[in-house]
Amino acid sequence: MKRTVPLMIVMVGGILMMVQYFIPHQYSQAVFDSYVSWAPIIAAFALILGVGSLTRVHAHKIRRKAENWQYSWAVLIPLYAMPVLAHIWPVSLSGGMDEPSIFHFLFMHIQVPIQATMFSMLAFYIASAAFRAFRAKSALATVLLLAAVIVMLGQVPIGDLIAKWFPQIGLWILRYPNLAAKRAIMLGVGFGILATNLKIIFGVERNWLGGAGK
Amino acid sequence: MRKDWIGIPALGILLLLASFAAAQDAVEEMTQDADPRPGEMMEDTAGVEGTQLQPAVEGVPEEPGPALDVPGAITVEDKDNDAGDQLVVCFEPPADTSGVFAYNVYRRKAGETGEVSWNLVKIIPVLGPTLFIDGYDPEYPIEPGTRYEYRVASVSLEGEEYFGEPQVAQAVPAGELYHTGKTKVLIAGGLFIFLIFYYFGKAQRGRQMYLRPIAGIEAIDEAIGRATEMGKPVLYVPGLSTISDVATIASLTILGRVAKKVAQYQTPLMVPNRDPIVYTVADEAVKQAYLEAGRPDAFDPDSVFFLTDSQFAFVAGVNGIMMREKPATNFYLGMFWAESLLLAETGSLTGAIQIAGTDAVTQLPFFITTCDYTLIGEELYAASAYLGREPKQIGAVKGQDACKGIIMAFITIAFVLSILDMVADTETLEWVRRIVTVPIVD
Amino acid sequence: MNIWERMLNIDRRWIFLSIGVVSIIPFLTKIGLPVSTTEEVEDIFTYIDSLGKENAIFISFDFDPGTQAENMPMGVAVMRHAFHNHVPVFLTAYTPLGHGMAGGALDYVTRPSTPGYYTSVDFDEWADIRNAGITDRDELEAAWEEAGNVLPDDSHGWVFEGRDFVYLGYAPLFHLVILGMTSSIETQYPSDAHDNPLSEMPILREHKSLREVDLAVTTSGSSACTAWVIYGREKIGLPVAFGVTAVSATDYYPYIQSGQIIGQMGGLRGAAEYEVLLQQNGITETTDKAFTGMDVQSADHLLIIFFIIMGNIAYFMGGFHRKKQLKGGR
Amino acid sequence: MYEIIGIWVGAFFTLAIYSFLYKENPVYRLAEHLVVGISLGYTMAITYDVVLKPRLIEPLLAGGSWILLIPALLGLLYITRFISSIAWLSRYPIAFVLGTGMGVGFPLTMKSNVLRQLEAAMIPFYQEGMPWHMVLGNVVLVLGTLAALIYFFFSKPHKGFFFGTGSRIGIWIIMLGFGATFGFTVMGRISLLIGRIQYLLGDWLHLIE
Repeated sequence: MKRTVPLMIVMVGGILMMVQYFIPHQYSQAVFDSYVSWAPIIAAFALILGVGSLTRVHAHKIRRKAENWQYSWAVLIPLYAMPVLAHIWPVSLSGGMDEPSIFHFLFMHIQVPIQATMFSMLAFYIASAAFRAFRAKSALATVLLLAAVIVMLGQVPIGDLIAKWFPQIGLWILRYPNLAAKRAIMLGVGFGILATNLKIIFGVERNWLGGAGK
Repeated sequence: MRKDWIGIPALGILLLLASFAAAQDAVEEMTQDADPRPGEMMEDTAGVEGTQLQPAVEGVPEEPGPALDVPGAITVEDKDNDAGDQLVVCFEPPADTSGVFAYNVYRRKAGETGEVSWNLVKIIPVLGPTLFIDGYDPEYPIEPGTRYEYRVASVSLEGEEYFGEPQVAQAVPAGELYHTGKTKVLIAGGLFIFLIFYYFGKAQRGRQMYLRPIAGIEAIDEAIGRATEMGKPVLYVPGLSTISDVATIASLTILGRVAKKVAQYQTPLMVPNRDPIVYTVADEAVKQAYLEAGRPDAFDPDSVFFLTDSQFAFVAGVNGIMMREKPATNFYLGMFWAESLLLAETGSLTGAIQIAGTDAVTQLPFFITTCDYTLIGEELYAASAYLGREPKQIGAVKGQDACKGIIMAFITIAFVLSILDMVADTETLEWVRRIVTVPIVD
Repeated sequence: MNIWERMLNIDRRWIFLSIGVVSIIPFLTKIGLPVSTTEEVEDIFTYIDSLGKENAIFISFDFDPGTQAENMPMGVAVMRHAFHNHVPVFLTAYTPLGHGMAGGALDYVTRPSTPGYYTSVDFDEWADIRNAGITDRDELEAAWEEAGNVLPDDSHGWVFEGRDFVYLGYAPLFHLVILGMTSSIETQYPSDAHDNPLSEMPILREHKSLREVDLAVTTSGSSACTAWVIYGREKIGLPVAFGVTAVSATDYYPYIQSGQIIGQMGGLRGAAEYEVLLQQNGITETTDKAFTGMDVQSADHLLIIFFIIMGNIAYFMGGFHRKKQLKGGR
Repeated sequence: MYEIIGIWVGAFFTLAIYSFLYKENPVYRLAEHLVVGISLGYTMAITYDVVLKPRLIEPLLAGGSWILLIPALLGLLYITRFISSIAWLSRYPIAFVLGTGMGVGFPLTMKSNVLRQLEAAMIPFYQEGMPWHMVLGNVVLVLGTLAALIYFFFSKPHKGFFFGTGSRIGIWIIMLGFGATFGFTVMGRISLLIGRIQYLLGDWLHLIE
C-alpha cells in the first residue's frame, strides 16, 4: 500500500502514456484527453504542499521566538491576505491599471520591484568577482575568459566601434563552437533525462518516495 | 570484455538501417498529407491574396453577376494516423473560375435532410489548395465511424453561393492503431530501453565495468588531506535545490563518500542546507558514513544543519561561515543558481581549495574560473555513480554511453560521407541523414 | 602585505559603487551608439512582417518579474509589430507571475502615457458592431469610427479586444495547455483573463486551435520556452520564435540551426535589435527602453573587462598563483 | 495618484534590496520576507481563479462532470503529507503526476533532444558558394560536437588518438561554449540592473525619459 501502490501507479501511468504516443486511435486519444484535463487539477492541489510547509516553518519560528521571528509575520500575512484580497476585488486579476486594487498593488508595486531587483544585484557581484576571482589559472580557464571577453564586447554597440569584424568573431563563436558544445550537452542531458524517466517508471530510482515515512 | 559495447552501436545501426525503407515510405506519406498551414505556405498564399486576387476582385461587377460555374467531383479519404476524427477532402475546382471569390465546403451526416443540417466547415480562397484536411475545427468535430456527406459551393464576391453536387463520402473516418510516422521514435526509444536494461542486468550480475577517472574525484581525497594537515574544517554545500533534482541526489551520494574520509582523518565537517528534506537526508548520509568509518562517536550532530530557505539569505549565511571559520576546502556539488558566483568568490578570497560540480550550464563558467576543480554536467552524475558504487547507477551510465556511441558513429559516418559527397559529387550524406529524419508534424 | 595583495583585498563596496556610477552616467549623457541587427532577430521580424489580419500569433509571457527588464521589451516590441499590422495576438503566460507580466505588457502598449501607444477598445464596448455581424478588421474599424469614436492624435491606432488581441493569461501545467490547444484553444481557456466568453470572440472563431495560428513567440527567463518546441512545434509543426534572457540565449542555438525555431532574441541586445528594426521600418517612431539601455551595457562591459584584466595582473604579479596547488588534476 | 504611490513604494523596496550591498539590515530582511509571502499568495489566488474555479468547481456545480472528482480526490491526498501517520498517501498523486509526466515526456524528448539534434549535426559542411568562415564553422560544428561527446564518454580512458585527442579538443570546444555563456550571463545581469536604473531614474525621479 505504502510503497507498492505508488510504484505501480508510476509504472502503469508511465507505460500507458508512452504507448499512447504511438497509437492515434480514438480510445487512445480519449485517455490522453482526460489526462490533459486531470493533471492541472491535481497540480493545483500540490500548491497546498508549498503553502503548508511555508506556514509550518514560519509558525514554528514565531512560536519558538527564534532569531528574527518577527519577520515571519511578513511572510504569513501577505500569504493569506493575497487570495482573500483577490476575491474581494476579483476584477483585479486582469492586471490592468484602470481598476486599482490592493491585490494588484501588492503584486505590481512590491513583488515585481523586489524580484526584479534581487537578480540585478548580481551585476554588482559579477563586477566584484571579475576583479577578485575570475582567474586565468589554466589554459582552459584562459580560453574561457578570452571567449567571454570577445562575446561581451561583440554583443554591445562599442564592439562595432572597435572594428566592424569584431562582433562577427563573437557571433562566429556563438554559432559554431558554442553550438557544438551545447548540442553535445543537450544530447547528453537528453539521454540523462530519458534514463531518469526509465529509472523512475520502472522503480529503479525511488528517491521521490522519500520523506513521507517508510 | 570492455570492448563489448562496440557491438551494440553496430547492432543499433543495422536495426535502424533495416527499418529505413519502411519508415521512409511512412515519412513521405506523412509529408504529403501534412496539413497546409498558412504560415508555412506563406509564399504561396500571401502572394495569392496580396496581388493576384486583387485584380480579380476589381473585375467583378457591382450588381449580382451571372451564375457561377460550380465545383466538380468531391473525393473523400480517411486520413492516416489519426484518431478517426479527420478526413482528407478534395474537390475539383470549376473549369471557369471567373467571378469566383472563394469556395464554401459544407458537411453533414449522410442521411440527414434539410438545409439546416449542413455545416460550413471550411472556406477556401479561390486560388487556395482544393485539398484539405477536415476535422480540425473543434466546433464541428468528425466522429469516428460516421459516414458524412459533402457539398462545395462557389461563392461570388457578393456572397452568393452556387452549389455543386452533394457527394456522400467514399470513406468512413477510422482511427488507426499505430502511427506509421513514429516508427523511428519507436525504434530509437526501444533501442534506448534495451541498452539501459542490458547494462542494468550486466551490472546486477556483478560484472566489473570500467569508468574513466574523473579529475575532480581524485582531487577530493587530496583536498580533504590538505584540510587535515592545516587543521581546518571542510565545507560541503549540497546545492540549493530539492531532493527531486538529479544533481542533489548525485551530490548526496558524494557527500557520503566525503564524510567517510573526513571521519577517518578526523577533520571537522560543515554541511549547510537550504531545503528541509535535503537536510534530513544529508544528516542521515553523514551519520551513516561515520558509522561505516568506525567512528560513530566522532559524529558531531551540529555538523549538518538547516540554514534558511531563502536563496540570498542562505548565501549570506554560508559566506559568513567561510569568513569566520576559514575552511581549507570547499565543496559545491549539486544544483546552483545565481548564488554560485557569490559562494565561489568568497571562497577564493579565503584561500580555500574549491571543488565544484553542477549540471547548471549557466553556472559552470563561474565555477570553472573561480574553483580549482569543476565537475562539468554529466561528470557529476558519473562521479556519483562512481563513488556510490550502486551497480544499477553504473549500469545506467554505461547504457547512456552506448547511446552516445551510436550518436558518435552516426556523426562520424556523416562527416566521412560529406567529404565523399564533396569529392565525388554524390548524395550519400542525404541518404544516411534520412535514417534519422523524423517528420516535423506528428 | 604587498601592493597587489592590498589591491585584491580592496573593500568590494568600492567596486559596487563604481558599477553603480558607470551604469548611471550614460543615461544622462545619451550617446545612442548604433545597434546592428543579427540574422537571428531579423528572421523573426521578417516573418511577423509578412503576416496580416487573416493570420494570428501567440505572444507568451513565460517569465517572472525577476527577468522582466530583459523579457518585457521583447514582448512589447513584438506586440507593437503585430498591432501595427493588425495581426491578431493571443497573450498567454507559463507561470502565475507571468500572468501579471502579460497584463503589464498589454497595459504598457495601450496606456496613453506611453509614446506611440494603441487605443484599446474593450470587448463590451464594441458589442453592438459585433452583434450587427461586422467582424472583419477593416470594416470593424470603419464602423467604430462611424459611430463617432475619434482616435486620439498621439495614438497609433485602435486595437479591439477579441479581434486584435485576447488576453488568455496563465493556466497551470502550461506544457499540457499547449498540447491541448493543438486541438482546441477554447477547451483550455473557458474564458479570458477579463472574464469575456471566448466563444463570441472573432479572433477565436477564426483561429480555433494552434493549427490555425502562424507563430508562437515565447519570451522566457527559464527553460519554459522549450515547451513550445516540444509540444507545439514537434506535435503540429507550429512555428516558434524565442525571446530569451541573455543567460540562457547560448543554450538555444542548437534549436535555431536545426530549424526548430525560426529565430531568437537574446537578452536586452535582442530586444534592442527588434526595436531598431521596428523603427527602421517605420512601425514605431522611436526606439524604446532596450535600445536606451545598450549604452550602459557597453560601459559596464568595458568596466568588467577592465576588472578582469586588473584582477589577473594583480593575481599573477603578486605570485598568488604559486601559493596553493594540488599535485594531480588539470 | 494610485500609480504615483505605487512607484514610490516600488522605489522604496528597490532601494531596500540594494541596501544589502552596503550591509545586511532590517529593511532588507523585511523586503526579502514580504516577497516570499506575496508571490505564493498571488500564485494561490491565480490558481484558484484559472484552474479550480473554471475547470473543477464550475463543471461540478453544473452537474454531470462527476468524473472530475477523481483528480480532485487525488489532489486532496497531497494534504495527508501534513499528518505523519498517513503521510504516505500523498505519494499517490505524486506518483500519478510523475509517472504520466515521464511517460509523456519520453518519446517527445527522444524526438526533440536526440533525433532532431542528431539530424541537425549531420550537415554537409561545404556547399557551393559558402564563404570560408562558414565552411570552417561547419567543420568545427560537426567535429566539435563529436569531440565534446567524446569528452562526456565515460567508458573509455582518454588515451590514444580518437579518445585522447578527441576529448582534449572536446574540452576546448566546451570551454569556448562556456565562454560565450559567461559573456551572455554578464550581459543578462547588467540588463537587469539597467532595468532597475530606468525604473529609479525614469519612472520614479523622471530624470530620464
